[in-house]
Amino acid sequence: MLLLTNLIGFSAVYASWKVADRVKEFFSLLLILITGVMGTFLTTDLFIFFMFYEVVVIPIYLLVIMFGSSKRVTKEYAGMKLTIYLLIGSAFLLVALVALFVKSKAILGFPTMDMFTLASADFPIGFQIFEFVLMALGFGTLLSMFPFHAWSPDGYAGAPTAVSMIHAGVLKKIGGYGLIRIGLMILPGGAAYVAPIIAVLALGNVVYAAFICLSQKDLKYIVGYSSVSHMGYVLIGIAALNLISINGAIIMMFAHGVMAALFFAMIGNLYEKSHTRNVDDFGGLAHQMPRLATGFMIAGLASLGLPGMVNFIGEFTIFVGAFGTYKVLTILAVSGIIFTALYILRTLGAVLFGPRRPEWDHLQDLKGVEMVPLLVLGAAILIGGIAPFTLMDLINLGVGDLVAQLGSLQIGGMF
Amino acid sequence: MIGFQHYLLLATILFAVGIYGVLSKRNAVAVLMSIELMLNSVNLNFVAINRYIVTDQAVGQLFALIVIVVAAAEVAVGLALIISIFRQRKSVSLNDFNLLKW
Amino acid sequence: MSWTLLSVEIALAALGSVLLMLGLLLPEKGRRVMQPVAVIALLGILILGGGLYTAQYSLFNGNYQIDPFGSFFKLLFVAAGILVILSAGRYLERFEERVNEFYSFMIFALLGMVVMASAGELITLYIGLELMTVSFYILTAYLLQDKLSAEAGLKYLILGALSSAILLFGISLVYAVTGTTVIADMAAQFSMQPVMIAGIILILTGFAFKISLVPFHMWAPDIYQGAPIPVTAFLAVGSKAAAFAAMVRVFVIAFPVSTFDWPLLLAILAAITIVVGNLIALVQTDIKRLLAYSSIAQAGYIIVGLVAYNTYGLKGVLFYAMLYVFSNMGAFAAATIVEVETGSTDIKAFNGLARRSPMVAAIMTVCMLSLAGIPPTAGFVGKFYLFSGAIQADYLWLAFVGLIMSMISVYYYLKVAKAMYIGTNDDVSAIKPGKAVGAALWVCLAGTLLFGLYPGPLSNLAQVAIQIFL
Amino acid sequence: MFAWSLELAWLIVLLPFAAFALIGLFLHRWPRLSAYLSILAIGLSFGLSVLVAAHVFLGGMQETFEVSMRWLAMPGLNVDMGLLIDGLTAVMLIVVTSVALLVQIYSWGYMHGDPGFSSYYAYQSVFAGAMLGLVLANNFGQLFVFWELVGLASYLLIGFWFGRHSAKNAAVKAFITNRVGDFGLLLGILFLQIIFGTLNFSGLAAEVAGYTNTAILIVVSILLLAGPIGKSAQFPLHVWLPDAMEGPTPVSALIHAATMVAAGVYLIARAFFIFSATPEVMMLIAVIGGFTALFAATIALVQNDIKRILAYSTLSQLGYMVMAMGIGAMTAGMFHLMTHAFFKSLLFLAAGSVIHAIAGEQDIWKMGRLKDKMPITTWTFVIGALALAGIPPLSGFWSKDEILLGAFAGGYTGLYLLGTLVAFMTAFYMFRLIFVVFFGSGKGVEKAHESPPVMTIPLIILAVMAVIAGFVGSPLMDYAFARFVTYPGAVHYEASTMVIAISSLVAIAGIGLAWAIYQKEWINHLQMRERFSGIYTLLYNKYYIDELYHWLGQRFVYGTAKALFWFDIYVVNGLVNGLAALTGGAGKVLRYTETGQVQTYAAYMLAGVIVIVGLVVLAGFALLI
Repeated sequence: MLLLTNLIGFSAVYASWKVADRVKEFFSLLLILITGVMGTFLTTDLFIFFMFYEVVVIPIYLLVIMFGSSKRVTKEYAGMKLTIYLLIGSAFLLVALVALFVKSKAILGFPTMDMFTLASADFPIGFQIFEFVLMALGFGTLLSMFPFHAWSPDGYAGAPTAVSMIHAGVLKKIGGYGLIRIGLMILPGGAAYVAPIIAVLALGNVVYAAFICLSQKDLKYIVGYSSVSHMGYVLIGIAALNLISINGAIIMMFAHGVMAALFFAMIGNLYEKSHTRNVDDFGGLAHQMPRLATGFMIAGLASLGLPGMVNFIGEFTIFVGAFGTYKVLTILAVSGIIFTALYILRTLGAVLFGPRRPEWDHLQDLKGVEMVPLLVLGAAILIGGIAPFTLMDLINLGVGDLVAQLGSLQIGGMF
Repeated sequence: MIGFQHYLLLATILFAVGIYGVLSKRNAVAVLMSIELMLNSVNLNFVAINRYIVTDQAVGQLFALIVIVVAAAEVAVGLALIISIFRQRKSVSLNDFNLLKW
Repeated sequence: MSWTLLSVEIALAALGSVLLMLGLLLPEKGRRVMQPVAVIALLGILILGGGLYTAQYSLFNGNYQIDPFGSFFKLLFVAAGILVILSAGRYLERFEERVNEFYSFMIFALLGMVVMASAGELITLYIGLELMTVSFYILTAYLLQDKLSAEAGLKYLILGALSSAILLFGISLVYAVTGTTVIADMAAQFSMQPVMIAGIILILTGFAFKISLVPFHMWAPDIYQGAPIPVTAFLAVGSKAAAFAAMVRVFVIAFPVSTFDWPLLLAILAAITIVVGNLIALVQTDIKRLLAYSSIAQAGYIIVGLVAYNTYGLKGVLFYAMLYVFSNMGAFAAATIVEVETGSTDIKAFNGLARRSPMVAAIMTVCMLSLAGIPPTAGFVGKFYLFSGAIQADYLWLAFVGLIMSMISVYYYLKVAKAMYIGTNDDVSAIKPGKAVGAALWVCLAGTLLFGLYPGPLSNLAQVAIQIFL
Repeated sequence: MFAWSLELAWLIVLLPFAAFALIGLFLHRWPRLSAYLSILAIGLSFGLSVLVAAHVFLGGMQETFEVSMRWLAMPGLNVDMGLLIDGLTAVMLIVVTSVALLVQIYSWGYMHGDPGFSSYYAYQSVFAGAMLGLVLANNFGQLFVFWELVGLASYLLIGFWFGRHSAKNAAVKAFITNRVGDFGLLLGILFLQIIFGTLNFSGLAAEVAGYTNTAILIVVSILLLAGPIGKSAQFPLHVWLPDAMEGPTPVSALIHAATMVAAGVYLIARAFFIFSATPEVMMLIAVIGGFTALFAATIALVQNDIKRILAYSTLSQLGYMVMAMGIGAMTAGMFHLMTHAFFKSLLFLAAGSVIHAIAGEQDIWKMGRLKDKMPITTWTFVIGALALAGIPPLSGFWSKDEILLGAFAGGYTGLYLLGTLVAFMTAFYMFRLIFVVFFGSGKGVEKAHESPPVMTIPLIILAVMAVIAGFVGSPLMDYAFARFVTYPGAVHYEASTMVIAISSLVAIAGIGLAWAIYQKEWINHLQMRERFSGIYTLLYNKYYIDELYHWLGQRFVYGTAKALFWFDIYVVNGLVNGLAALTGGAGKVLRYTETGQVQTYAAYMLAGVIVIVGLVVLAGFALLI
């Protein structure tokens, strides 16, 4: 996850090379953002985890309202919606964490917020369920779990490129990370009870959002809803509660992070030059901007889960894992690959291909520092996809701890 | 025989009358006077309690004195304020003082 | 008995008198020295109070308690006083020749608070309260030429006096049942009678008025809006904290929970307060009024700590009251600067502040976020303590209400931030706050962030202070 | 014999990919260099394939050769990347590499001067690599990976002239249609993984043999079958293939005639152990194949676009192969796959030569009498057509005959008759094409010219292959093909003179009819068209299947999309905004409690006191009771 943050943070900075107005504020807020995200992934203390997580919300708000763009909704609205939505989600989370903290005193004899200590505690099942529901709400909101996803498309559409990149790329993943690290590790029993519900909602994500993508015209909305859709896979992976699927969810988070960041970087670049994001305004851009087209293609193909891209590894692993747990749900979720392909290819086709349109002849292709996001993120997508074993080694290091916890799942679970 | 209960009742009635005054009088000075009435009902209470319940010390009477002093200070400030406002607006009706709202 | 134990109170009284006389003696121009004099003297008193922090004595047969709990609040009040005086800055120029009295009234109000925090007996408490309140009546109406200020003063006076009367009536009823007004002795004499309960409820009402719990909050917005900003700040921070100090002491020590479940009552009031305060704040357009409603909501949060009635909760009350000083003072100081500069307290006056003075805007934002309880500011840690306490005391629903409303409150805090960062203003000249105000702002920022990132020391102080209740 | 070549077999896959990477990263500014590199890579792959095949066939290798390395490993799930070499693989290797090599050489001429020359070769390399990876795969995971990559290459190449709307749309259509099939394939693979815990072919073969739950197997086979139906363009997922002709013609030759579309057939052959376990599914396969063969042939009868005719012919022949699989004649199907690869790519390349010569025109009625101007193209095309029509002793004759024999001798009389009918139609429409384009009475096209040697030489080579490739499986060479490409329990039928005679006659009859109508014009085809205008329109419009899909897509997919978007905006978002509005509204209402009247405030306070007292009293009563 840290690797992901660094990759995307690095690229995001380059993607915003052209911010001219109020540069100082922009980059200081951006750095706060990145720091917050890093802190979240680094800590093993829930208190600090939560703290860092919330630290990132406000800079995002300011970045959105200061540097964002207004399309279907105003940036003020988008920013406020995103902020308040996430904060209310986090309120549930905070209640959950505090309750955990208080309860740990009763169970362990001393209050603690250390994840590993808490993981060793054996909480009563009723409490676990209650806790996990709260966490699912909190993290689910962050992960844009259906139907708590409303902030996501508007937010991404309103946000400036770098923020969209970091938010979709990394911040959202805190939700998944939290569910896995905190939810599954500390509350395995609760997870087992709540997981089927999450799986159903996740299906909502996958199919529902994919359909909506089909009717979108704004590039950022398409990617916004598509990221909602992809998070459905992650959620199913988590909800399937087995090692394969969780591994898959982690890969998927990484994959989606890189992919979404690349997508947003490309869209941002295009928007900066053309001042529109409406799909219908474009056409045949591959003539004028072959490099940008390459970036779009890589991101798009990754998004639809083409083998050779890291996303495929994630999706495949999730499907294999989840299939053992939820047959029907997984079958329906797999159908998502058709709709994803449909909207991604339509979008790519509409924007990049088709006859050359002279009104875009003035657009300059990517060059210089603009290439950095493409190269870095594109390389990450391809390396992860072609040689997944490199990524797996990294993840297995982290997931190892989970194995023991998941072993106990079978007892309290519904399957 | 008039006992503690009667004093308490009287004080409560006085207090209620004071409340009525506060709520119904439109004249700021009258409202101040009503509040004085409420404070005096408390004084009555203190003195009565000192007389009937806690007889070993004169604390209650002392309290009454303190309250009288504080009330005097309050009224002094209050009247000063009312005078100054009257100079400004030529009115002491509380109905007119609603610039600050919502 | 050593008089040194009372040195803070004595020093404050002396300072108030000295400032009053100094104002008379000094020529008009020389009065400028009064601000530094007051600040330096208060700093001295702060150190004095710090030195006495761990002292624990019962004076005058328990009528007056010198203990860490009181000392904690004394430090809080004095710090708030210093910040108010620093941040008042150029605003005071409007008071013209009466500025000297302003300082001494501030100091006397401060003295009243200090007495309230240490009062071991209800009538002493009442005296402190009245000293504070009467000073505030005057301070509120200090801009006599200003219709709003005068009106606010009068309203405050009427409602304040009414609430004192109610409080006193309550005290008299409790006195009737227990036969004493010494807080420490009352629990022993406690008996569950209708009169007693009526007395408790009336006392509760009296305090609830001061800390502006719904539905006893109605005065706050009007008075906050009408009063001069420094006074509003002091009112919001000091008078409220003093009422909390007194309330915690009275309720925790005098009224055993086992016989009367006043925490539940308070929990309901707190929930209503949090909801109503935040909701109305959402639609406010005047910064002072907005902060007034915000402070109503904040009072609700602090009461959660008292509801919880356990280590976390009480610690939370103290912690929150302290951080509230810094965060709220930061916001008010910024508002003062803006009002001095633009003559308006409308949120629109903040438009473009981020360009005119990035520092002020940033500090204002941080302080606002602290009020909203967003990490890494102190507000988050404070809320964490408060709601940990509530959850531990099984008031889970209260924690939900509180936290969700606090997240909703972000909306109006960010509304101000939005005005500052993307609002446009015709006047784009840079704003340079004076040195004193700047210092106050930086102190507020430092306090807000320091207690947020490193809450340990303050938390320890609060822990020591609540030992007397455990 | 060439055992060492097996050890190097991984290079067969890797070389084209390396060429792609090099071109993509560094060489895209140097088109010639790119082309050289790409051709070199596929040439080397071809050489290695030949060695491998030589080892397998001539060296008499009986066992399969298998190596693998871990690609994706986690507890409970392992996906390997490996090589599996047996007769089946060897045949496919030869077919793929040789056709790919020839097509790439041919493309040098055909694509000359195109601005995307480098990218074209890069895509070609990707395709070759992916296809070879697919063929060499030793497990379903790897197969799926390359399966999808092949789809990608197809997408890129169909949409190569992305400036054209039609090309863009055809590419998307191809990909999406394939995705629908892949959806089933992926589910089938998931089932296999879950049930058997392995994806390895040999491992699965052992497991399936001992597996008794037929219902599950049927489900799995049907799901797996969806993949081939999509990739090999069987009904009802055939719609993409004719549209795919929007790509450059060499692409059509390589991908949409010879190799990629055969991947589906290959998959059935490879997973034959699963399909053959369930007779019901085998029947389904046979019916789908047979239906597609007939269905496509009827459409091909009336098309006017030279490439579309070939495309429908390809559909029809793929249907043949699939049918062969279904009736258990797996060997015959693979045999036909091989011969078809040669003659169909020959036909496409020759058609490409025609198109190239007359500046991109594809309507056969605008051509005519090209034989004088383009002799090589003409005669190679004729050879290809004869092979396709099944005229002895060309390759198509042998392989088609094997299939018909299988159907006849296996007792599938209906399918046999159907196959024969299709053979007749095939001969007819192919020679309709030939007579109109090459002979015919038309005025001819003035500026037509013979293509450069770089294009004609591959044609000639392929023509030779089209003639001789059939002998390896013929009785004349003692069914050499069947000895290597087979499956356990295969039944071999002795050649039947009757089948041979009937199919030959039918083919000749078809040719004759075409000659009569289009060369001699004894029967006026325009009048025929008038008379049967109903059928003609139906056929010409491909049974309106595309329109149906389009309509369904618009109605259901986009309709649902719009409806859900509406739902999202007005319900999901509406709830959010509604809650926000409610909150704000509550604030607005509540603020008016602050009337500014001080006595109202006092009244609120006292009311508060009374309510609290009331609550406590009530609570007290509750306690008392």
